[in-house]
Amino acid sequence: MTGLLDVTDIHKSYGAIRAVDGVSFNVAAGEILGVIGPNGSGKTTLFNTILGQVAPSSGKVLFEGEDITGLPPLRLARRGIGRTFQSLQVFGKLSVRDNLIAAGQEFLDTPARRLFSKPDAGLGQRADEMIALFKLGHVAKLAAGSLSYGQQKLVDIAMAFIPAPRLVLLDEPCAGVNPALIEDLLALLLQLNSQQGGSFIVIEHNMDFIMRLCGRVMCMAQGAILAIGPGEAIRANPAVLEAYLGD
Amino acid sequence: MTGLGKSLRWPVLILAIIALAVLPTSLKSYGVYILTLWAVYVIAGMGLNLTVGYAGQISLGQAAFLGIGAYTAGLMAKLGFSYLLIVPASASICFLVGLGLGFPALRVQHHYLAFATLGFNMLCFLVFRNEEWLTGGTFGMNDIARPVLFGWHFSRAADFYQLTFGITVVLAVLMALLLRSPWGRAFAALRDNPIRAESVGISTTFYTLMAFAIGAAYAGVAGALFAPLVGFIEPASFTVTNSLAMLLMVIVGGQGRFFGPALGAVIVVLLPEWLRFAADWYLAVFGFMIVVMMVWMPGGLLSLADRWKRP
Amino acid sequence: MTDLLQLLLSGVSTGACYALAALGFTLLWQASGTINFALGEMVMLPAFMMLFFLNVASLPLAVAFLLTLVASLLVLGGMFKLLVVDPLIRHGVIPLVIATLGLSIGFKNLTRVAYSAQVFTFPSIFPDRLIDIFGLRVTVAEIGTAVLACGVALGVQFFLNRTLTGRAMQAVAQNRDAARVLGINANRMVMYAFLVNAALAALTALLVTPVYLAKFDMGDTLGTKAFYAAIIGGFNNSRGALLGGVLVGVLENLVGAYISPSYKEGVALLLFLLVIVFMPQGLLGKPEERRV
Amino acid sequence: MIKRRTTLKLATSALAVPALGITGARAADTVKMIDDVELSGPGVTSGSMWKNGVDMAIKEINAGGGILGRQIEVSHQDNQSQAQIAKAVATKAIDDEPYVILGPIFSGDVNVSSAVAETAETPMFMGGEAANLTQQGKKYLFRSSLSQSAAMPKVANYMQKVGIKSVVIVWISNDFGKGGHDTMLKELNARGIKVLADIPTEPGQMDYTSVVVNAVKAGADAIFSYKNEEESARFLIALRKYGYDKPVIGETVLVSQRVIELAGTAANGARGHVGLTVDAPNPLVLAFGAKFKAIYGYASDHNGIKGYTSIYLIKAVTEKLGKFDRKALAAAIHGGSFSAKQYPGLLLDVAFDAAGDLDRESYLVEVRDGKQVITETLPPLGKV
Repeated sequence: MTGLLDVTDIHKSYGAIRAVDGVSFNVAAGEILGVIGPNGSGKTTLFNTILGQVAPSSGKVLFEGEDITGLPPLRLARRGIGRTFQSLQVFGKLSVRDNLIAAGQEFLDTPARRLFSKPDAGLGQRADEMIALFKLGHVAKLAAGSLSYGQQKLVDIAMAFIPAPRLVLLDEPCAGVNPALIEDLLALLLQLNSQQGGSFIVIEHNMDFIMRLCGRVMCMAQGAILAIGPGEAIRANPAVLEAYLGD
Repeated sequence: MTGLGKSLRWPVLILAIIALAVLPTSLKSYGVYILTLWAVYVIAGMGLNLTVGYAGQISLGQAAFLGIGAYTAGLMAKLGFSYLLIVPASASICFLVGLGLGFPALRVQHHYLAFATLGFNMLCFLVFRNEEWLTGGTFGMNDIARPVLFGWHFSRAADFYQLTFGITVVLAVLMALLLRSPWGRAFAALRDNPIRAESVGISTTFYTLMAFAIGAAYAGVAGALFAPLVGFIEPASFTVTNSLAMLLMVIVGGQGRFFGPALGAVIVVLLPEWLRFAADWYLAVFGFMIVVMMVWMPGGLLSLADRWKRP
Repeated sequence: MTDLLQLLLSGVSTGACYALAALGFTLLWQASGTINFALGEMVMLPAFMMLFFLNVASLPLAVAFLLTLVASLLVLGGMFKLLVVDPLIRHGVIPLVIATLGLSIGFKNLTRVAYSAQVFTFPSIFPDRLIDIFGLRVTVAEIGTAVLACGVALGVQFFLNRTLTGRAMQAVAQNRDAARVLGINANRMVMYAFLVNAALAALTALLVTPVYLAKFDMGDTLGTKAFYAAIIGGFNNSRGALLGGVLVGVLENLVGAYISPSYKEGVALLLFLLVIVFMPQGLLGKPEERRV
Repeated sequence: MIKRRTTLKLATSALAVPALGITGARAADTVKMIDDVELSGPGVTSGSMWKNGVDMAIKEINAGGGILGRQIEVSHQDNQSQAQIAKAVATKAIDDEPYVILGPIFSGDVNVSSAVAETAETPMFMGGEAANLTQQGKKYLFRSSLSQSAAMPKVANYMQKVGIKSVVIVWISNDFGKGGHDTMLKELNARGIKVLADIPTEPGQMDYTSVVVNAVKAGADAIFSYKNEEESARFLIALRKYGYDKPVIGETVLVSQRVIELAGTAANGARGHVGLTVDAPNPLVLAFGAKFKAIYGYASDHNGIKGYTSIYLIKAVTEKLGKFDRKALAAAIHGGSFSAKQYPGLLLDVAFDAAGDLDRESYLVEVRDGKQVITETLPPLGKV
């Protein structure tokens, strides 16, 4: 089956440790796939191999039918794959608005044309829309590094969506975020998914969040896929329960 | 920033530029000379500030570019080229060499990059000194004439100062435009978080090379002015010590702040002159003042403004 | 053949001096990430302290050395860490680099004003004797310096790897937070590194100055060469400093004798640049993890 | 906003301060001299000696009533051994309208400063030794010592006389060494003495083994060594270690008291030509040397004597003229000769040619048992 993203038999070992051990799955256009699993089950390593941070030991990753295995992050970004980070990753000294413009400007024009284009690279309006969407208006002119953890997290997520990527990988979007904000975040992501039509892969420990956001959920344990399917089925799966309880 | 402050910004800046442009008519030749030297260092410092302050790459090789620019200008002046060609040539050669120096920066980061650029500067010094056929070797190049542009001779100290200051202002405006452009934002992104930059499509390779090359080109222009200003160039003016002095300029002024190099150059060029009253002790005082200044305000002098704003 | 051996031998001895100065540099880097541009001045200063005790106070060399050692531990160890490094280290590498640069200018000119810009002789701890081994001529001082330098480098290595304090220091260098969890007083370990560095500086001064002569700017060349040595050998390895120093010393001699005296330094520089670009961890160092 | 205003305020006060310093009033009963000299950077060793010599002479002269009844007021300005700063210092000096400018010593610094002095028609008494400095037709530039172009022929003559047919030149890669090397090469070629190896060394070089190996391998009759003090000493030590037994010949520095002190027994046997030495067999010079050592705690080298005699030369000529007149001063020195008998502070008789080069007697010296021994006194070249 050919989807938006086809991952086939990915292996990644560090010495004797098999961090990812034969993972295959696919993501359809517009789908939101959740990834769960205990700590050390290989979720983040899987992300890193897909995102070009580390090269897989073997296996193949196809995006829109083209082989993107091991491509560096820059090339993946240019092909329309965005991401957020587990730890805080914003441009600390730039304002929130500039963070958002920076996240989108490289997808327009050639470098030479960008040099002579308007300071906001024509992205001002788009950035302002995102700022409104993420309710960041009151901090838009402040340096991103000076914001609270949760606010920076929102900036990070908004940045990933600025260029309207066709696939976004979100690494624990809820971690460290104020519970009051999580509801907002959920609504936001669903809205973005229906508006922009991109596909998401979301790593998250917050079960409730994952179940409400994702159509399908994949559970990993010890580098392999334990189960994949609709959320309710995964929640009821005895192997998944055991993996979590046994952890 | 208050509304009043904002509305005053442009008039104050323009008044200051006019004052700096006409002031030398009331100064004696020493004042004019020191002021011209200051302007030359401001140009080189602006370039270094782009590389270090805005793009976050450490460079300890700016004096080598100043030297390359100065030798290019000296040689071309001897061969009778017009100054209209000399400045772009110095800038372009430095731009290209800067691109070359940017390549190690792609492989190594931070302190290693500092060392690589330091090594580059030392190699340049050896070349300046040893390749006598080209550079005049230890004895350098003497009698470098002041420029003639459109039949106008810039040989008088005040005229040459105004030419230099004019070029400084033009380059400052260009720098401001660059920093306001999407490129400026990309440089800052590269400095703040190169990994995140890559993930949003900002090519660290491209912008790192550009940060080095443009920074070097500024030093090239500074060199092309340095040569006719002093009228003489020798390898001793382009050692690592001078590179360190230029870095000092940028850091003490305030890295990543637009007016940092202008203030930093005041410290490096003029502070030792003011300290001359301390006679023998003046350089020792200068050295320890730098230490105290850094410990007190690691963000540079201009970071004081932030402290006042947010007490 | 004799010439070649002669060149190698004296290169090793000179390199050992570079290595001694480089050792302190790598130590500070490992312990706290400090890049010290006042490296050469930290050897020059103890040399002039000793000269002061010897000539002005007319003390014997051993006493002069001990007093210098104490002064050195206080000023170059404790005060340097507390007054300069501690306030600056959290602001990143550059402000500290600039501050040590200021220190270098300050120390150098202080010495110049206090002690004049002239060159001074310095007593050697080794007898002034020449040994002739099958046509190979070496002085006792050369052999002594090389042996002592190797001994000190290996001693530092032993201290870091085999003693409890040493290992604690390394743990702090590798991961300060983890070390803290293990109950190691990180700050104290870093202080130890600064004290060892200061002691090394005094020892280096004692060994190098008789050969190199005491002058306020003696740190310029010494500092630069030690710097090459530290990078080439490996920033985070004490044996690396030794290898780097010896390589620089020997290379300079070989290039000077057989290739080009005017680019003698150029070749060490080239090696330095190649190492930085292609194996930045140095010849013996461990690669540093890039933080993501 | 504060940011910008602070910058501007600082920048404008930056201009005001040096400008004010320039227009200070001066008392009419003093005569102003400004010393543009290397007090930091690589030239400081020579520069501080020069400064001491200048200070010593001025103190003596002021104590004795000054020049034509006016006290000398000197201001020493460090040029950091960098041409761009030397030019700043010279420019500042000219704004101050001094009677004369003293220094600099390094040729690059002299080059830029003398151009400034020339335009302002202010006499400049420099310590530079490079041959080319006085060959640019400057009217206000004077030497305070024999130039390399006056000293090297004497050394080359000596080599020829003792039958040296081939030589190795070892020189230091700074402007001092390079100048000596270039001049010497010319003189050796003119006399048919072959140069078998030509070896530059680095300032601050630690290990001279490679130099010694190549110098010995060349198999020449002698080594000509032209380096600064500590480098000369290290080289002599390395030569002795290697067991080199042919003559080592130098000029001024190699056989100076300082090098003998630094090199210890390794200096024995070194020979050379000395233009100015505190050990010259001349009561005036010896008295100077003793006094210098008593004041500063170490022996003067030729730079100390250069600074000292420059001041006395200025005094001598000014008093002869009977007025303070820069142009007349410069004109009177050109082609003039001045005897130490008449003006004791000159230490030695001295004569100037039209270019501002001076000529005076000099010595051949050999180091024996750690002492400079003068083997021959050479008369002035007598071209003046």
